[in-house]
Amino acid sequence: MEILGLYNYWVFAVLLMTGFYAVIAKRNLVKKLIGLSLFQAAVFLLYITMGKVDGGTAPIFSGSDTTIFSNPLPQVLILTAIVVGISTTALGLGIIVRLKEEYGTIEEHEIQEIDER
Amino acid sequence: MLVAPLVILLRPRGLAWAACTMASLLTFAIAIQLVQGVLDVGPAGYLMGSWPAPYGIELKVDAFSALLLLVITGASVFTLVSGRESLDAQIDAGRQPYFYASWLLALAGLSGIVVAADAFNIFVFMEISSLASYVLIAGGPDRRALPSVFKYLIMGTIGATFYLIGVGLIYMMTGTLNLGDMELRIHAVADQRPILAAAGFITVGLALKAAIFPLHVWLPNAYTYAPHMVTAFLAACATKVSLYILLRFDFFVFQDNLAGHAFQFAAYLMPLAILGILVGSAVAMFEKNIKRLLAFSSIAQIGYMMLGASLVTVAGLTAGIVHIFNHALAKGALFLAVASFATVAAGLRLDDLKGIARRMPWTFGAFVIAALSLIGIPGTAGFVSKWYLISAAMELGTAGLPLVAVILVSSLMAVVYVWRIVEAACFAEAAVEPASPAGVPPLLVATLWLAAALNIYFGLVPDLPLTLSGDAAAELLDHLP
Amino acid sequence: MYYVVTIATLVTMGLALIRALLGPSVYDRVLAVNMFGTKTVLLLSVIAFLYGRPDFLDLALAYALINFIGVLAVLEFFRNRALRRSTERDEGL
Amino acid sequence: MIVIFGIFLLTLLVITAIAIVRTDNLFVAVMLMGIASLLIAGNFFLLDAADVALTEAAVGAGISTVLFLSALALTSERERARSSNKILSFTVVTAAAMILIYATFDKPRFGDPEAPAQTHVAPWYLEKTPEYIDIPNVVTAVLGSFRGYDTLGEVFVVLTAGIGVLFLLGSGAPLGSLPQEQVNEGLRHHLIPRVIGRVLIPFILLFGLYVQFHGEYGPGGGFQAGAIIAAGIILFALLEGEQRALSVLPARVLLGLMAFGPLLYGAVGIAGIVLGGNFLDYSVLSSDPVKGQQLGILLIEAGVGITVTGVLLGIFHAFAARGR
Amino acid sequence: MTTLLDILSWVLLTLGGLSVLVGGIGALRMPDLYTRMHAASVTDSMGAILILVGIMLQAGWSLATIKLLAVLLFLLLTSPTSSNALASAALLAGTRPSGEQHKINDEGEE
Repeated sequence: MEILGLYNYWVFAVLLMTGFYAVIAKRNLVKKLIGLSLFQAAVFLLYITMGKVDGGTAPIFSGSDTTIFSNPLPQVLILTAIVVGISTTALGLGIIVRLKEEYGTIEEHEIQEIDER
Repeated sequence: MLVAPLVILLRPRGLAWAACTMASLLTFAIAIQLVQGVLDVGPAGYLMGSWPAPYGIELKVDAFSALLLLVITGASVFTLVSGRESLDAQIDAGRQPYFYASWLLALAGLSGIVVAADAFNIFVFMEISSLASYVLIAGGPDRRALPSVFKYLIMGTIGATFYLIGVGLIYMMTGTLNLGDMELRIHAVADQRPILAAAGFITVGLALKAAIFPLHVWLPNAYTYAPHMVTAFLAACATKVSLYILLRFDFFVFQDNLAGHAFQFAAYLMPLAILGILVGSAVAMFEKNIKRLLAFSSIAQIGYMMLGASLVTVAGLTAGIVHIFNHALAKGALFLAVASFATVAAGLRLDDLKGIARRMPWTFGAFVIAALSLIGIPGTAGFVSKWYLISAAMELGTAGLPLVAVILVSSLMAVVYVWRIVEAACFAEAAVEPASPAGVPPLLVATLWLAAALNIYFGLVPDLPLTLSGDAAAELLDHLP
Repeated sequence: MYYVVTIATLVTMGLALIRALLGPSVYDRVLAVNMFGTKTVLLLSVIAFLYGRPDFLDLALAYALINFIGVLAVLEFFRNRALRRSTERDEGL
Repeated sequence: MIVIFGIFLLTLLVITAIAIVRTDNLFVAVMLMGIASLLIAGNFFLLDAADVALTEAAVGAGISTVLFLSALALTSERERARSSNKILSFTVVTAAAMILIYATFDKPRFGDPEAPAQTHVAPWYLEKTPEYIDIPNVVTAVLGSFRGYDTLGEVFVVLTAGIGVLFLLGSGAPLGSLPQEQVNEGLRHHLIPRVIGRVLIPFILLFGLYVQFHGEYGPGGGFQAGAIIAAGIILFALLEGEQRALSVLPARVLLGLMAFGPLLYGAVGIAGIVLGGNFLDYSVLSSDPVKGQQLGILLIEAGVGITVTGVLLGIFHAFAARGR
Repeated sequence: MTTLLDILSWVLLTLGGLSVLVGGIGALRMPDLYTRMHAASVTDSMGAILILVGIMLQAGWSLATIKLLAVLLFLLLTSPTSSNALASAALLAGTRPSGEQHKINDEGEE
């Protein structure tokens, strides 16, 4: 079980880095943004994972007492963070659309070439 | 009790310039009052929703945050008061309410960061301010603003997410988000691997946002293509606020808990700071566009602040923090001057500025004063911080001499790049007579001169920022063993 | 008994994912996504009971809804694309 | 057993993530992103985070797919360029992953009830919520009251994004040149979806309101409700065409909603001060502190819901309007 | 009575699980889009009915049952609708039902 207990964290690491790879290596702007979403989603996973308590259940009282509850605080933080994430994505997409209109492309290096001309 | 109105105030309505300026003025007034309060009675706290500290969210104002607050709100007031015409020219009327709303949100975010005493709250406000500043920069008239703002968005989000990871790891190990509480509880788990990783993530993430040398690539373009007033505002405070969080975390939370932290901090950051100073200045010497030139000079100036901090002594930190204040003054004034050049000149390349001094002597005078302050000529504000920086370096004995040399060399470089502007403006023949004969708005010239005068004033009477920074440095370091 | 259903659903999710990865056409992928969504709804309902928290069925409901909207959005996207292609072709003539 | 399910889901997630990065078709990437989002949401559910699972599904699988698709419709769906400096990026990423994995070994075991995160602040919330606020959903209590200031910040983030997108897309030359009437009819010629959709929309809106006001008792709350209601209206726009949706809810109203939400939230906060408490202190709103807290949470959740609906719809229309 | 209900619900659940699984295998193994769609959508509905009714029997009369009913209704309304819309979209775009003369790729081109 020790290894299984760390599995969530490893997935977090792999997911984080997959997203990060997309952000730094891809040249397509939409792809970068998708990578960024993935990158943020990995962090959400980290927070929620740390809030889990063995044998616990969601922190919503449901009549029957004496149950163990998982930690509500990380969940609150992640609710906020998800909202922040979608806001960033929306703004990024807005910029991409404008870029496409101005430059006719959404490839980073093509934009650079156009600028240098 | 004063902080709450500060936050409520920043509620956006479909505001135009006037409402925005009023709100800024009000926050500025509150900031001044807060500074008074801090000077008189020391740090003040405020409990949101009356919940006790580690459970609810606490706001806290001490000397460091008060100083930053002053800088932020001051910059906002200055740029807004003077910037009406410039902004009118650069942003079409239909979009102005959105623009000013974003401006207020950026202001709210930045001031929210400096007063927050809760790690996650800092993240939320960091996102407000950065999203708002993306919008502000994207308002630039040049289409090249868009790719640069996209780059900024990507980098900024990565930085913020790194910060979030770091906070998460710390939370995992300590169970708290309140900075004060965190400092106490982190001791028990110090030097465990997650905490080390957290320190790394937070430092890298914030360094990204603060544009510390190798992570600065987003900054020059973003500053160059933003509307002039936005550049003036953001240059005066945006990166400084990230620097503020960085210092706060590194000194407040990690400093006395991680073994060898002081040494590591100095070892990693000092070379970066020095490189930043040298490279920033060197690139600035060869830049052709005046805004880009000033942006690279900003990178060098951030290097100074880091250099001061990386000495990890009270004197060094004081110097670094004073430099935050003074640089804001100088850069703010410089970009205001640039904005007024822009109303007359055809472009902002050095070639376009030829002979500008003869056409607008007053504006150019103010520009020169601010530039002198940037270089660090005695009698200006820049001199004070450089002097403190040098004396802090001298404290180290012979080891400090190379640092002094770096500072002097880079000041010489600053002389060079400022001279290039002056030369172009005063002595070169006016290239082509530009088409727009419109005069500079008087309000702009007035505020510009006020800013320049402040540069001199704080150069001669540097008590206020010095006291605040001294307090701040002492606060940050009194946890040292 | 819930376990059997859960495992079956999970395996099916895996199969749908493989279909989504293989393609070959976009429609296959949309189909797979749709299937995936339905399976998630079932999975959630079952797990809600497995946990003994039937009040979480709200989630399943929300998922079903979101899934539907997602698929329709995709269709609208196709339609737009087809329209754009045809206009481009018309202009080309 | 549940742990095994979780691991299975996570493994699928990793496969999906890698596929997302590898595909060069952006449309496919967006589709896979939807799957990944569902997987993450499923995982959140397994990890006892019902509220978060609801949000992630509504946002990740619903709204963000719609937004990405609208943006793709305006740009191009093919990724033309190959990745740049692959090897360098790969090395950096692998190194960072190694550091992260290295850092995991001192972490508290997964689900450990003795971990610091579980023992320091969190139990206080669980203990005190019945006493001070007395609503079953602790997440809502923490969100609304104990950390209400964060939520205020969150509302402002959403607002900023809304303002930003409107600012960016509010002017400039539109892109495509599609025949007007064809664009406006939406999916109207698809008879079956249209009929079913019309039946469903009222239920969706009703369900959104239920989530909004049931948030104190079950999973849900302002943000989720806002996203669901917005999704319902987006569905209407998809079925009946942009124009019809805009005529039902004009852009002006949306802008009003966007501004009204934070105003309501702030007003509740100021009311706290006026009545003698601190900012966002709801216990003074009513003679009984517990009642006051409940009232305050209800009001601010309404504020959040209104803002989110307004902003998401505003963004959607801004993108959709560009298509013409 | 309870045992009877239990057995019945188990049978339903198992059958549901099976049909879901069959649907998954079908969606993976069938030769072209339309057969895949057939496999997926039909078993989807069937599996959903079986599983949800199975759970309903377990839940007894409560709010949960009503919610389950709502979920079921929802699935029954939306799932065929989206399949139908998808199929018509694919047909309009020019995918042929069988024979595989036209292979279309992700671009929708032949």
